[in-house]
Amino acid sequence: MAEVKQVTIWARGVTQDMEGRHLSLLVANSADKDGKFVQAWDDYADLPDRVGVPLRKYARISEEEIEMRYEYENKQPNVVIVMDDTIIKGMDILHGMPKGGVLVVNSKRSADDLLKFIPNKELLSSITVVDASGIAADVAVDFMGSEGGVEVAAVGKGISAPLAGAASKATGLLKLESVVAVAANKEGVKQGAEAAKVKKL
Amino acid sequence: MANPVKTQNLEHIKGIRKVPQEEYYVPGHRTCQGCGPALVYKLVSKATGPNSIFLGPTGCMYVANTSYLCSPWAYPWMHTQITNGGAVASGIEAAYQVLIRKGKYKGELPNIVVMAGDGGSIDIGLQAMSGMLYRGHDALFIMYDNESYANTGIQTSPATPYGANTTFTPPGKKIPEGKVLFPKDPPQMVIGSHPAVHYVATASVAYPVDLINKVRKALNYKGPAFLHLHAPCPKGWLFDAKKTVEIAKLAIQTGMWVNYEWEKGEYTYQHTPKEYKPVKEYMKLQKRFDHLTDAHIAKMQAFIDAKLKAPGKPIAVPVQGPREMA
Amino acid sequence: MSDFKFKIPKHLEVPMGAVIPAPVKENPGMITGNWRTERPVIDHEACTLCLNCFIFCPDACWHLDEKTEKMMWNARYCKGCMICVNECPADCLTPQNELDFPKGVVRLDKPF
Amino acid sequence: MAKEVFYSGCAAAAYGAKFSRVEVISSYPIRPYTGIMMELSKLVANGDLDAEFVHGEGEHAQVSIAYGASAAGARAYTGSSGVGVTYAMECYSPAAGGRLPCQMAIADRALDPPGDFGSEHTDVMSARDQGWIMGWAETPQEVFDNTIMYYRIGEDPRVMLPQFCCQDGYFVSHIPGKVILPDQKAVDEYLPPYNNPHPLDPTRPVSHGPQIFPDQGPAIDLQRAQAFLDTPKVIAEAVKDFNKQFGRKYSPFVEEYMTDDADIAFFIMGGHARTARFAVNHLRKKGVKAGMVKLRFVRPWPTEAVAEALSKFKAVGTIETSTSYGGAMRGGNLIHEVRASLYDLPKRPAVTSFMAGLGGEVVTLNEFYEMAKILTEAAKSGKVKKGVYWLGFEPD
Repeated sequence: MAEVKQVTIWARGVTQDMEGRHLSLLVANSADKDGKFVQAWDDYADLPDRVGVPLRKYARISEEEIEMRYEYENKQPNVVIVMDDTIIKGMDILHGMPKGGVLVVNSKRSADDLLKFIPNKELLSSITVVDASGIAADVAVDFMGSEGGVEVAAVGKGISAPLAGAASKATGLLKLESVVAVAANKEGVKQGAEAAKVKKL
Repeated sequence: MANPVKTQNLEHIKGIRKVPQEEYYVPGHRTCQGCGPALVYKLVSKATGPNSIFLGPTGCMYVANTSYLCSPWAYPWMHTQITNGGAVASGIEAAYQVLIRKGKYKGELPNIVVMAGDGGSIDIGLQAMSGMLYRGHDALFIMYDNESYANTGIQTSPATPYGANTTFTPPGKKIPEGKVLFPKDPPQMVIGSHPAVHYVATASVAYPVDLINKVRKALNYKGPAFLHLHAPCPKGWLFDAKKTVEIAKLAIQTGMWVNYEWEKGEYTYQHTPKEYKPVKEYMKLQKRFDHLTDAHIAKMQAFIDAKLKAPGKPIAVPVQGPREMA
Repeated sequence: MSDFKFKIPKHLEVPMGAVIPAPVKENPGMITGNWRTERPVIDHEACTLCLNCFIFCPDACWHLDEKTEKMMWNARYCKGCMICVNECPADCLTPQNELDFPKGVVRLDKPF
Repeated sequence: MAKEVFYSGCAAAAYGAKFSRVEVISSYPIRPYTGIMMELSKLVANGDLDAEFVHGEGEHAQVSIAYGASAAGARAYTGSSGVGVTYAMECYSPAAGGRLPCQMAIADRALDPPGDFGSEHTDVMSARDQGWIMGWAETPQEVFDNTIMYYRIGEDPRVMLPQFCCQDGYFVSHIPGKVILPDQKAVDEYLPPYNNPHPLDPTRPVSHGPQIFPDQGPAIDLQRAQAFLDTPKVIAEAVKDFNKQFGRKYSPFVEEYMTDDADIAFFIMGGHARTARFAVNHLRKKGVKAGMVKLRFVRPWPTEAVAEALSKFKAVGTIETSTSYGGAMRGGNLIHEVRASLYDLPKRPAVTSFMAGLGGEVVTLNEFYEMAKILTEAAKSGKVKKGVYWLGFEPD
């Protein structure tokens, strides 16, 4: 079985639910464009989401068909993307991460500032910080794509776009042009990639 | 010789300082930031005190409060199906009547409270609610109204206002206003045909002392009572979590919600503004109404104007049903 | 048939009939302090003890301490909805970003 | 003092409940079980039974009231028939999962459409997988006795499960038979008061039924499965004690009639077992070595007892009285479980099934003779031609 890259996204309930789902879709859709096998989905146990609750969204990328498709959770995330920086304080966001993982955080703060809140940072090979909220505002909340529904809003309009750009730069898993191709806010993706500061650890 | 069934007498309070500091709906539940129904639960629990049994039909206040295998209720609580809150409460009340009569339970009759959402009250739970109220059980049926099936991701219920965007009434080209129907009037349904009920009231999280006193008054009646409690829902109505109480107040100031009591046939009204603000002021703070045109809002205003002529009483409202409009 | 024997791992055990004990003061099974992006910071000098924060908090995270005559805030469970800030007539509550405080949240593995 | 009366199955059930000192009763009318509640309402109205009689607004409410009362610590009783039984379907699982041992009397009835008030087991057989104890009675006496026995079994701390106490509509429910009413004191000795270990009681608060983690689902299912594994032992004790206390001769799970040297056997439950006995008598006179095995519990299904009882025959015919449309044998339900019970045995009888007694149709002696003919053939050849015979509808 080929290695499956696990991407876990942390977001806030309701206010970031759709953008979180969009980010997982951008990761999966762009990798799909690159000819990878992919999947993107909501954490079923985190739903129904409540305003403010920490939520997980997932994506998987593989060179071969994904055999573990029906497992609820990414138990060993290689990449963790945090859409709201305060989540790093309350959650063990790196839980299960194999050594050498990548962390991407949406924050105005510095990487060093954020690392203070991450006691198991030795698992990381890098931390990338981008002020995604400064690049693209959150878009309106819309529930129509939740609970297995088809997304009505265009995918990647809000903060998911710059974060996907930053993730492309931080991980090398996704080609930037592929992310740009699948995102609604193409400028946002590019700006995110540009603005992202990658710090090797 | 049968033992008499002793009931509790709960004190009327004068102000916020007299509200018990003790919490019986304790911190630690997975309800939204700024959750109106959670605030209702807290206030009702303060009103009842610990000598109570609460029934929780399926809904937000079941799922969010017990996820997973934990509980925020310091008094006995039981899950019921969304369908049968009133019926399970009836069984519990009947059990206490006979257990006390037979001397098997020594205490006073506990306050038996059903905390049902709008779906568990006036939609799928209507039959059980009506049955409990009709049969005269000494129990309180509370409908905490957050105006949708919120737990499953905001679907329309008979309490959802006209024009609301829910995931089952999305606005579209053919149906621009989203929800087409106007809501049921829950207290009127109860008042209209339940001879055993002597007390029905509405209350809002905007006026907590009033809410607490109404819960206590309802429980002091030996027999069934019904409360309709307004509980703004930041997720379903799409407003900033900090505005829950503000929105609740605005509902009263615009006439979208009216606080009143119906006691043995007499109506009294509380918190009536000198002059009602236009409903638009209330609606514009909630993204669920974002898609509405001025014509839609005028229709809502006409509905509210008609209702405000005699809140809680049957009145012809100038609203056409979907078949009439077609 | 009689050799039907099972072993339920400890972490999957559910009490008979799914009946669990009621909590006393708090529900430690659902700590919600990690929901906050901001916390309300109180200026005790400006506080008039009107009790609005106490009565309007859906999560029962404000209490009057009788001894000190001060409002006490529950950091473990406050979700940061900011109703208290919105409803404070004395303007003695200010929201402040959670990361400005190095301590004060229980770290959890799971969001629920 | 014990006394002998002539009671219908309905009255027998009501008096069984009275002698069990039920505390909360929930009613709703539907034929043919209605008579049970009519009797109980009289007893309550006259003060002969100190119970709360709650008129539910439907069967769904009836079961909800019953399990609510059970959660509060009272012995609860309800009942229904036909579409009433299926209307309450949602409530069966919460009652069983909450381990609330209320009892529901069933006088069974065919389901709609169209309106058919005749007896058929399909109504409550549809609920057999909801976690309730379930079994049929053959006579009003057995109805009365089962009512008391079921409370004893269901309320046992090793069990704590609700019970469907079933009888055939009309045949058993409406035709009076001899019933010995025991001394109340003897019943009180046999059936201790109901004790819910975790009632809804403000002096010792608990929460009933919070949500669980998804992966705890199988664990809680398993817990219920385990309860059903422990139940047969409790049933055996309860039946033995009952026989001793009241001088009856019940077998706990399967009752055998003329089976010692039988080649063929009818496998049956409920009222038609009575006719089956006469059929066996007549067949014996004609030289046919026939016997009968009557099933007393469908849940828990007595796998070993069924296997032991049936393995000695050459051919067995299950009399179905319920439907399983599109099921493995294209007919009823019993044959599935019978065949499964026999599968692991080195020597198995040939087993077929007979669709008989559906929709209130009488199972006549002639039909039993017809079945015997088919079974005799199977006994000779060692195998059955078909898995199901729709009696009266078979081509010549």
